[in-house]
Amino acid sequence: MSEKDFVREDVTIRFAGDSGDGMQLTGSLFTNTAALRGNDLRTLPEFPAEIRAPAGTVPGVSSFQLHFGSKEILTPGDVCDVLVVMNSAALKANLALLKRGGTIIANISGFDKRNLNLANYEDDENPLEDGSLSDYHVMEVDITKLTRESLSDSELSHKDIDRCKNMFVLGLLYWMYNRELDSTIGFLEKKFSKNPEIAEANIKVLKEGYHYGETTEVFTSRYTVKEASIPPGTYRNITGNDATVLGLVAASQRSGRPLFFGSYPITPASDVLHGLSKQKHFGVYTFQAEDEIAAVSSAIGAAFGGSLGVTSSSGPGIALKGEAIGLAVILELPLVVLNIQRAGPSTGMPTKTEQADLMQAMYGRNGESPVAVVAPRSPADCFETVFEACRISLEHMIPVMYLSDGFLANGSEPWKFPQTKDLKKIDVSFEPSRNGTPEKYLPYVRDERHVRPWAVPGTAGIEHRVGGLEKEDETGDVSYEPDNHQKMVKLRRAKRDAIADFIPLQEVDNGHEQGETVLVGWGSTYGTIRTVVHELRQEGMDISHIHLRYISPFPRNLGDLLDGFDNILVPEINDGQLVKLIRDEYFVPARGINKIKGRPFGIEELKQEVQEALAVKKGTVQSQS
Amino acid sequence: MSEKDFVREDVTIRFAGDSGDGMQLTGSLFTNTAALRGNDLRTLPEFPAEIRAPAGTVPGVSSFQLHFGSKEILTPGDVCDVLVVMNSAALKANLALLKRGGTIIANISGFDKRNLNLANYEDDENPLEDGSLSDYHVMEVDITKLTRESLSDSELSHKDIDRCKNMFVLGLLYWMYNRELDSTIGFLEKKFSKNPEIAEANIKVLKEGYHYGETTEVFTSRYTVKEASIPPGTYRNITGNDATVLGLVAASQRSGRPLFFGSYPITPASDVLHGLSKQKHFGVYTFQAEDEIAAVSSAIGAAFGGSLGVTSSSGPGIALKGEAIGLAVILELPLVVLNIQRAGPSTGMPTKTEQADLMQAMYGRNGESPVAVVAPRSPADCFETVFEACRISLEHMIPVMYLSDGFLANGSEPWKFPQTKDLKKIDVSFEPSRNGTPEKYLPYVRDERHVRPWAVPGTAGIEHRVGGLEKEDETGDVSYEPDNHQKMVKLRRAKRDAIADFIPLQEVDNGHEQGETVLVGWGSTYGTIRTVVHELRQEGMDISHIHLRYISPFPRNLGDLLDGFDNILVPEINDGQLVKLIRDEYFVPARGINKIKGRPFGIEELKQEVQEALAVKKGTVQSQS
Amino acid sequence: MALDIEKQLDKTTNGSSTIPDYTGKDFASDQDVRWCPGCGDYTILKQVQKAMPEIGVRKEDIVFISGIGCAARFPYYMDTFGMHSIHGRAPAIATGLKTSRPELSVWIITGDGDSLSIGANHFVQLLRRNVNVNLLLFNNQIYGLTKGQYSPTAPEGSVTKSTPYGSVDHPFNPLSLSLGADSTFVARAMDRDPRHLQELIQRTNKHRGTSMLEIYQNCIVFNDGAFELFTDKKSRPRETIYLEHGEPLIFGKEKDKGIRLDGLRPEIVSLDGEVSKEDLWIHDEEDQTKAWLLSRFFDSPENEGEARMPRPFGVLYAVDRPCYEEGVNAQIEQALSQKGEPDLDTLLEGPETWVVK
Amino acid sequence: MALDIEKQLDKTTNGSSTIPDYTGKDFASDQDVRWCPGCGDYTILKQVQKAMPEIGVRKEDIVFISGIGCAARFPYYMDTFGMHSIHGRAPAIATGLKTSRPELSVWIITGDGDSLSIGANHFVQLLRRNVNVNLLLFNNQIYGLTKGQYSPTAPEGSVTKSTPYGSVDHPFNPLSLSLGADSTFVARAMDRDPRHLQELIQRTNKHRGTSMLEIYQNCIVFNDGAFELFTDKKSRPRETIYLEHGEPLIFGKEKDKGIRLDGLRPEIVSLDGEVSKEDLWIHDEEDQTKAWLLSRFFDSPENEGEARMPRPFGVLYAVDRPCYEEGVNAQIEQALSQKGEPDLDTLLEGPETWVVK
Ligand SMILES: Cc1ncc(C[n+]2csc(CCOP(=O)(O)OP(=O)(O)O)c2C)c(N)n1
Ligand SMILES: Cc1ncc(C[n+]2csc(CCOP(=O)(O)OP(=O)(O)O)c2C)c(N)n1
Ligand code: SF4
Ligand code: SF4
Ligand SMILES: [Mg+2]
Ligand SMILES: [Mg+2]
Repeated sequence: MSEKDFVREDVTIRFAGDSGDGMQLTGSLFTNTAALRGNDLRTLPEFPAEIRAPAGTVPGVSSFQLHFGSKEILTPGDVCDVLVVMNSAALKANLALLKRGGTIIANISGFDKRNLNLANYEDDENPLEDGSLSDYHVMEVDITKLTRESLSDSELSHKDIDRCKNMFVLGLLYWMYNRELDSTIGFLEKKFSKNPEIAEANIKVLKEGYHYGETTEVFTSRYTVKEASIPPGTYRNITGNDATVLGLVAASQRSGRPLFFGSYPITPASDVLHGLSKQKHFGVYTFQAEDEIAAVSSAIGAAFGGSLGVTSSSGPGIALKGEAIGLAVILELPLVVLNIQRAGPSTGMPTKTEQADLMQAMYGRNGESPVAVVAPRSPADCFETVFEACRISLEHMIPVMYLSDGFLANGSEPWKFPQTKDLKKIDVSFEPSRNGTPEKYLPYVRDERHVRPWAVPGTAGIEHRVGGLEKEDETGDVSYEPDNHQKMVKLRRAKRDAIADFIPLQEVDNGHEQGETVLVGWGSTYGTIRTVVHELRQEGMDISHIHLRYISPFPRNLGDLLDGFDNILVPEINDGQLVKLIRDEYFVPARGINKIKGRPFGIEELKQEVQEALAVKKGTVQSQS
Repeated sequence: MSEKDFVREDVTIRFAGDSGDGMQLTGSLFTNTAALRGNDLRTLPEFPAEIRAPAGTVPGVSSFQLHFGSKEILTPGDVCDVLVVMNSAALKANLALLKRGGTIIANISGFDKRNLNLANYEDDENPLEDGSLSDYHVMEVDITKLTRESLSDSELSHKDIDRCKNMFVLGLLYWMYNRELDSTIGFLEKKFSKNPEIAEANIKVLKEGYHYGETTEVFTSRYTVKEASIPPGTYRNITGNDATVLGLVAASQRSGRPLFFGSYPITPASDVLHGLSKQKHFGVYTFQAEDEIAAVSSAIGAAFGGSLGVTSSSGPGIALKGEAIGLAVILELPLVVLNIQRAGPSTGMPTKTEQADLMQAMYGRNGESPVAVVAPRSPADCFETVFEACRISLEHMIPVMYLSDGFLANGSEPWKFPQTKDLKKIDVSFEPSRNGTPEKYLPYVRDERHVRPWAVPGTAGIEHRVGGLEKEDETGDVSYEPDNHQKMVKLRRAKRDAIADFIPLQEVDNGHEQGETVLVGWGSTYGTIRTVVHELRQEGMDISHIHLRYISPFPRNLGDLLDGFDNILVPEINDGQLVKLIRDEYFVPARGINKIKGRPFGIEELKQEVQEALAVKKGTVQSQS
Repeated sequence: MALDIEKQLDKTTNGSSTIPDYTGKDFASDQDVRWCPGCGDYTILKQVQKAMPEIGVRKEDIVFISGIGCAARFPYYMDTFGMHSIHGRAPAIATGLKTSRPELSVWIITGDGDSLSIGANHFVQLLRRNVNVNLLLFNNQIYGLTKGQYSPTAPEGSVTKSTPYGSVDHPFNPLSLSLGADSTFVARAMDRDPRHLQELIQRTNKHRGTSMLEIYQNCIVFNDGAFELFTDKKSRPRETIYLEHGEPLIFGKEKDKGIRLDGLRPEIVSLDGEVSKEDLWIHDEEDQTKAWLLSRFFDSPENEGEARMPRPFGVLYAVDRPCYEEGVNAQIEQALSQKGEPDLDTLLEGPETWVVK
Repeated sequence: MALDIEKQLDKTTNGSSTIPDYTGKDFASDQDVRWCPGCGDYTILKQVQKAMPEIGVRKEDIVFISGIGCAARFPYYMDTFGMHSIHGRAPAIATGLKTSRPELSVWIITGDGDSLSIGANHFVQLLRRNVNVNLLLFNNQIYGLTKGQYSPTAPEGSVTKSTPYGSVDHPFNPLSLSLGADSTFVARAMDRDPRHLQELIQRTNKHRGTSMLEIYQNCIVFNDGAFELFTDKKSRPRETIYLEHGEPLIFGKEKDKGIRLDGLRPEIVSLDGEVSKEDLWIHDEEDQTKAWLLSRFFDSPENEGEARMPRPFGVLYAVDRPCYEEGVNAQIEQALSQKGEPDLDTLLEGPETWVVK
């Protein structure tokens, strides 16, 4: 048969089906194959909202999106080229994400009456038949039937046989994208080593799927996505929350401080607790507290004892921690607070992403209580950023807020993971014991960075008391003395600001050090902004990209960098927060570009916003009101 | 005997003694007499820190400062002209607050060995004898002895006799300042009507004190402070916390909504709870909750039921309320949150004042959760401002943060109190019942101000569910739909911003509508800033004063006003908070003047800071960093 | 003044004051129910909806308040007033509502994490204050909504997402905790016995004061079978005992086992004629000591041996004590009658004034 | 890894591992004590300082953690490590410290508001987890530091700053609440009986697990005489009973009264020969039911009548149960022995990698 072969620079495939259809596995297997083939890629799973909805219904749909290519891939893709739907609910839930002219691979047995009803289609409405999909390239395959046929002479139960459906799809797609089956076969053999007939069945169906593409007329085109030019090295795939877990363990190892992790479950932060609770052999303490207040308090107690005290939550839980974080600020103990942000306000949309907790991180406490704030830019970057959070906290005896979000938490990318030896050493030392010295021990004497010593229980001769009341400079005794209070407030701030001397200068991610326009971003918008700037530059626009990891304090050179641009645009997934900090700190007419839809910017979306923003005369919109 | 009589424009007297010496009473009696005589005045009591310290010691000292005059009096005075000390601890604790050349009236029996030791003076160090007070005009009186003598033939116990000491001082001061004794005598007769001999004794000693001034050589000068030109009317004296209590009751009465007050005690907010718990006959519910979270939650529950829900606390307690306030934001229920600020961070200095919770009020919650923020400027102004807080909250279905502080809470001033009929009517109406109507009730349909109806239980036909999850526009059903979320975020903000159309335009408190320099203040700094601007203008400086009651949203015309000045200076008792909001909102190079000493600006202090700030070239300090 | 809201509500449209004769369906809202198929919450919802017509209160006077959790979605499915609030705070919200609106019928829906973890403080304070609300505690010994971490009622050694090596916390005994907090009504039911559940919902509603009804609820996805021992036909007769006020403690397939008190020590006896019903422990809902002993019938299912006590279901304890909101409103009435109609002007004027001319 | 901190601490300067022979004075810090003259806190401080040399722990290994309140100022006055933290959170802070540093002797100092109002959740969770710390609850039935509002232990009708008409809340019974929370050690003492207090501080320290010692403490300024009935020489013999393990329950001026159990009902009998000591209730610290009954000896002082039970002082309940921090550290050791020395590189590498050339 004649078939056309096309080359594509990048492709986005979205696997969608019922929670039971194994789409997450299918997606990750394709991901691994693509990775092994040397593609760059990004993935984003989308689970049904917190609780499991009835099979076949729209709320029950689970999807996995993979964007892979021969060029640099920085986002899971706004829209997909290929949409695999195992049932009609999956189509309904995902059609909007398929680009016009895109391909739909539909499992027709998922479009029978029962399934159509479950998906709330009108009686005798069937999208496969009523032409409503005319804008798309629809390929109907009776995957269920074909799977059963291929396993007709197997001993397996119907349930087990149907479980193999997803391998058929995978095989089919491997054919479409010219992939080898071996790594997947290897995986299946390993996974089902206990019961080989299951392995066999899956492998058989996988191959059937591949041959089906080859032999049937239905599929006439194949696509090749060449390997990307990725820096050589050993890679693994990793999600943001997993990278956070590894970063914390690494920081504990490199600092020699046991990790004490006090947390209370909350979406989308819980996986960090789950991940760390498996690392006990690294001496990791995980404490599932009764609430967020106890969680952060236990971490403070552990930090007082000399551990690396970490607590994690998401927006609403962080709101509850404010008072205790203030205690850590005045005690001047190390404390790392992870906020895996989600859409707010209040309970908001727990499974949706947002960047709207930055102001809370900066100011969500009573009184003047300065903390450091850092934010990761990609799933893999969570590792280095949380490591930095720990380093700053331990070396500067200050609480550090780490702002990840749901998009990073569950998204994944290839990671050229480091070797232990390449990791910075975090140097912490305890106040030594001092017996016999008559004079009073002074726990609040500072070094040139304004940092006080870490004086832990068990150390003879330095017994002392700390507390939430204002303390006298040096002695740490309670003091209501007016000038002392002002001095201490300034000192705590100076200590925070001095961190700027111990973090890298800000680099321009892409574009010139100065010019017409700069996009200043933070956190999970990195991939989108980078892509947009890249494309706009190719279109000849004078635009640069600055992406902040360190938000409090800002890098020393940020002000000068910003002064080098006429237009400063700040895209955020919130109603304008970083832009406020920048306008206030540097008195530059930065303007916000804001989407608050519980999901990342689309590339086209942001591109347009930037163009519109630049169309408006600057001066006219200097006021944010 | 010859005596000189001087006229003074204003005088500041500080009464200081042991907690047991009745200095608070003495001070308030002089206050009333001065008020009756038509002086303008301000007072500020200073109690020992939270718990009662041993008698005779410095921590046990209690003071009361009164500033009265024939001119406009706006502060209790930075330093005092006359310092009354009943014992040596009182002198030690207060000398710093006496102006050079000021008068000390010392009760010498409070300077015996025992008392000097209790006050931690070195052995045989006695300030009355070692010439260390040579810069002051010291008048030694053996008040204890004289009091006992004058009551030598009374039946009273020694304890009761010594209790009259303070009346001797009062009498003496009445002589010095040419005051009549009658109102005080009247008060004593009323207060001790139950046991006349006590009344008699106090009155006798009061007169003795007066005569002592007349007859002895020691006191040669008397002072007259003429009456001030105060708007005619009926006045009373009131503290900030009392005014807050009255304002809440008034708002409840004028809105017809029962007041439900959920609170957990904390310094310096507790008196509001105490005051309201006496107003049960106004249908006021006071609920002392188990913690601040329960306190605000109970108020939300009551508001859902149709009451005026109010909660109060101070900094650390407000930090705990953040999550629940966010719930009220998304539910769009009325809620008034009182923050009687104190010095932070953390527990900080509970008995000291500060303005450092403004950013927490604006941003201390997860997600985008806009609230309204108002702040009173003086003890009496607490009444009108908290009334406004209730009006805005009830009429706009939004949480309102009210930022008072310790300085206002305990300070007092004469108040030309309003008549009920002069008070605005707060108009609230509930969604009416609607039986039989088939179509779904829509609790989140809005009026032109973006305000949704108050639909309370007990109303037939409008049963509905609300919650902390994002809600669909109009229906209020749970929605994760991206565009809906953005719409709702914008709507909640628009509703907050629209309040600007229902508050007065900003007035310039003093000075021209435009010019060289403006001081922009908020809250308890009013008196000081007004005095400073007044004096600087007299010295010929082109300077104006804008004082904000409405901080979120700002009055519509604030931006234009600010544009009219070359220098915008923002004095605050914090490390710079309102200044951030202004720089961000209006993109004007506002600069902060900040003291963080747990006490108000001194007038001279602020004057200097202003002059120094103006000496610096503007541009050079545009960056806050 | 509480009532004054009532006055303002235009009740006329309700026509006569008689309660419409509702059916369970009238209490189903228009929202589709979103629990996992087979979740125990469904039966509980059904029974509560079924119970509503019986309690003789108008729809509009009923309010369901919940915190956060699977259980806490409950109010969305009831066609009454409702609030799906924040995690753990429902008791505090309900206290504010009930105190200011005592005429309403207020129900709290909460899970074992919501009420015994983050909300445990509000939970015990509510019980001690004895606010007249009904609290239904859906105990599934797991955090369902957040996908399966152990909860404060999970048995020691529970292997969950957050405890791969097994939990080491000793769990709460919710009924003992309630008694320790001076609760006036303590009862237990289970999703798998709807008839009995229905009965207890009625009892819960009738009790004046905070009624604490623990409901064993199966989380089919993250903790399936947690209560199988008590719900499974085979084991159930031996492992459960149903309490009836004034009746002897009898259980077993053939109702052949009884419980007798030897001093303070309960013991299982077989009713083979040797011992007669008269010798048995007679259930007395008003005896707090007995209620305490019953709450301690809590051996972990694993613990075998014939001495093992069956798990009690029904009302362990029910006594009358003044309710918080009654006391508060009484004080307001009292103040009114003592001080008479309040006059704002007098209040504003205060104790002492002077006139400036 | 917990111990690894120990290793890092340069203990050598301590010389030999023997404990220096301290006196009470060695535990007084340089801060002047700032309670009201006559406050019950002074005696408690004195007894705790006196107790320290007995417990056989080095100063530097002792940590006092408190919340906020008058009582909570306590750590400032102890020359050990200490933290005056935030209101109600001491138990959570102590849990973090003790879990990660099990070798330390950790003491929690808290008030009735701190632990039973804002901190009640952490309080009950601590008891259930049975973290091996000592908790001293200074109960003065008032909020002292904030100048006199009623607390959750204040009797109904308390007239205070926040309840001019008298409180309407039913108070907690702290010992019943503790038992309800599955506490393993429940005891009561009072400031006015220093000898007995000293004894109980020692017991508290010896118990493995969370030791809950309630101490009746007189707030002379805002709630003077709250416990007079139990401290006043005249009424004390009749109104108090001191518990001794294995001893019969006897009280009264002439030790002429005893308590007997009639089934579940305790009754007061006079030891006039009629009844002999053998018939009396023998105190058994390990009997939870008896402990519960004793915790219910809680009649309000007003309640007259000879049936009134005396208030028990001493150890009501003390049993052994695994401690939370032991379990946690055991799992860490176990994981280490199972998985062997952790290798960060293996962890970073993860399950699957590929090489790009
Ligand atoms: C302040 C806060 N913390 C944590 C969460 C996350 N969370 C939601 S429900 C829940 C526990 C649910 O368990 P349970 O109360 O037993 O209810 P179930 O889901 O089992 O019915 C948690 C931890 C939250 N929503 N808010
Ligand atoms: C978060 C917070 N809320 C409230 C307060 C105010 N506060 C301090 S101590 C206290 C209660 C003290 O009572 P208790 O715990 O019984 O201690 P006591 O003073 O009686 O010894 C309160 C309400 C605070 N400091 N922090
Ligand atoms: S997770 Fe468990 S409790 Fe939640 S809905 Fe599903 S089955 Fe029910
Ligand atoms: S207020 Fe009461 S508890 Fe506090 S120190 Fe004074 S007497 Fe002691
Ligand atoms: Mg649960
Ligand atoms: Mg107390």
